[in-house]
Amino acid sequence: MGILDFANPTRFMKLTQLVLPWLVGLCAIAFAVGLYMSFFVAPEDYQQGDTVRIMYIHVPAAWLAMMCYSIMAISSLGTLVWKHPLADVSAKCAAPIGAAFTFISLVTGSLWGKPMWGTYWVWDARLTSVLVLFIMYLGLMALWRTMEDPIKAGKAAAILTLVGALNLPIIKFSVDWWNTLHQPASVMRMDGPTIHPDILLPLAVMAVAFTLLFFVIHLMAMRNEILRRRVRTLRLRAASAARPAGGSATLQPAE
Amino acid sequence: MDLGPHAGFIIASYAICFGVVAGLILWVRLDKARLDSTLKDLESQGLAKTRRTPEKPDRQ
Amino acid sequence: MSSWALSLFQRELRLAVRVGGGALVGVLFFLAVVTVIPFGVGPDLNLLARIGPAILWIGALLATLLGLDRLFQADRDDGSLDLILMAGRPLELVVLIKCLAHWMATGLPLVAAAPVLAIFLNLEPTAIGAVTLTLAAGTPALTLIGAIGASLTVTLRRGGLLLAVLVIPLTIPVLIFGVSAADAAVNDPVPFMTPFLILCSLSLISLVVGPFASAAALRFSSD
Amino acid sequence: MDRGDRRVFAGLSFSLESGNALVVTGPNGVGKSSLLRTLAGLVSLSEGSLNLEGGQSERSVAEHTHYFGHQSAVKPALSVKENLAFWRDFTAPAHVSNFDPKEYGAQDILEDLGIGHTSELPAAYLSAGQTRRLAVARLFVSPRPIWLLDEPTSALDANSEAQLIDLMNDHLRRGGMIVTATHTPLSLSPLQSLRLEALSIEDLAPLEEIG
Repeated sequence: MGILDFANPTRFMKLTQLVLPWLVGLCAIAFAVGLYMSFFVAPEDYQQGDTVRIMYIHVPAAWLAMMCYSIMAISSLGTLVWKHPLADVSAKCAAPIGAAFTFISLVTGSLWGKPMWGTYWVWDARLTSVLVLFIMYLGLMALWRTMEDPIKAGKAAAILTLVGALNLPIIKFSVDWWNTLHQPASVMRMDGPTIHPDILLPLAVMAVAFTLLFFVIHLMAMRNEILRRRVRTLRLRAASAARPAGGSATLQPAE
Repeated sequence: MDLGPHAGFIIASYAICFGVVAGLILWVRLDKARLDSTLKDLESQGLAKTRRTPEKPDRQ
Repeated sequence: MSSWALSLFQRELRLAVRVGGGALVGVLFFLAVVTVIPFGVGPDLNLLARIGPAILWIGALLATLLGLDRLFQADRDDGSLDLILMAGRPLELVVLIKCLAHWMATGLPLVAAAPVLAIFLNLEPTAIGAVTLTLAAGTPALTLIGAIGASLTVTLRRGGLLLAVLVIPLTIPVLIFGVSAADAAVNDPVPFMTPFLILCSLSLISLVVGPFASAAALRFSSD
Repeated sequence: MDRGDRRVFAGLSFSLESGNALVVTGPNGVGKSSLLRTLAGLVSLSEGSLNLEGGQSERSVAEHTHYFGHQSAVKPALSVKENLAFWRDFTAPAHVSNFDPKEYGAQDILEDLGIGHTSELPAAYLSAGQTRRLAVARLFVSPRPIWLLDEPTSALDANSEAQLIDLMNDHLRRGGMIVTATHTPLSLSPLQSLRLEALSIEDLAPLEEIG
């Protein structure tokens, strides 16, 4: 953490201080509208009945789960290539949020699957690759937790994130191929009805609401992370201010 | 409002989603509160005020 | 008497939970093992439901053993083990408390994660309950038996793999009765209680044998 | 007193009065550390005995000693205070006649050693010298009459070395005992010294059979 690193985060803190309240407000409005529409405006599906309402949280969550990984991958490039001081903060803070949304999409998916398919879980290609994504999120979080030095941890995690970004499409592809060989009888295809505007509009609003929610939490978590690093530097300084006499001499140079 | 035969699943989905999001927000808020208080503690020791301009720290 | 025990217990839990402790990595490993197995045997839900209890038990066994190698080694690496040995506290009890804290930090999350993973393996609700119950009764035995291996390999640089090799044969009875109790809960004619009670008694036996054997091994380790 | 393991020492005998310090010197590898570890009960005697007069009979000699080795036994994940509090609670204190320990609170001894301001910080933030001082603090929070110090002044600067020697002298005045292995001369007041010499081949031969 050099002097240069301090410049950018400080500006970031000021900027987010201004932007965050607006984002929170927008997010709340979007959720109010989206939830109202998904419960009262959107019609029930002629095949799936009211369970289709699960879609309004399931699909945005699944979408965010992937978007979050893309943000982490871009941030990792930022850490390794451009060495931007905020990049690894962004990547680190995105991981728990991504894991949470992946978890939501897995749980809501299986709660949707139970009435529709008769089982909570099938080793369907799409579900399985999302589960692998979930494990990767948790692994990255564990990597960050086990390393003491945030800079080192950030670099290690960036490498893993990028390798994962290359590997995820391969996993997806191979799992598709793996699953078509042993197609279980109980799996129903996810085609459903053709998307009708009455359904599409609430879905779009919910997607916007979820995206705003992601950015709100992400920015808040990033602010926390910057504070955490500030605490770390201060603590290092506090410890190295060995004896009170020696410490004050370095802090107050000219008397 | 009638949610049909599978109301339980729908409500559970929304409840879990709400729970996870609330947990996430709570975690962020608690983390912030904790960090703010440690930061305040450290700053009260007169160690914080060296950003870029090396100004003199306040005397306690 | 109880204050030092409480202090040790708190310390162990704190170390497990804080940065670098990695208490939850065991659960993650468990999740990874259970996820990988359907890729090997194929996504046939009926087959998975049949072998599900066994998969969960093997996953829990591996996760427990891999987490155990640092039980005493971390203390040896920084000199704490010497001081623990000469602190004047009964070493058997010290080992028992360390095992208890270790189980709380790593074994209990495994038990808590088991029902969720059981859903992936298409287990029925009764089977899910049975597996969770057998894991709750059986994982303490795994930790306590594993502690013997951990104290035997404490002086080795890379004791982790050797620990697994030493301990896996000793855990076979636990595995057998754990899986058969879980199976018995689903297949009606076989009674559930018989293997389950044997499993509980195995845990109780290891509660006695584990700390004594482990303490003996630790006393020789400092030589 | 001897220790039969691979090659250490034989025919060693000494006694130490309360309030006295014993400095063990000798070339590298002669077994100074082994001697201290033997006294600490970490290495068992193959022959001979250790006795402590006036000690608590239900405790072994080792349980009357503090061992301060090369490693600091400090956990980086715990705060300085938590580290010290654990050893205070966990180490059983030993009381003997002729020994009147000063009661130190955890924070007091940290202040005395010049690391009081770090007590809330995780020990990971401490420098090597500060970690060492935290390890020294352990000797004071749980009173035991005998201190076994293996190179106690390594990684300490001149200032803290002088401070440690003051504290050691204070311990001696209160009737404690110190056995220390060191290369640097320490100005402890009632001082005995023990010089270990490398064993000749003839001395070693019977020991190899025992071990």
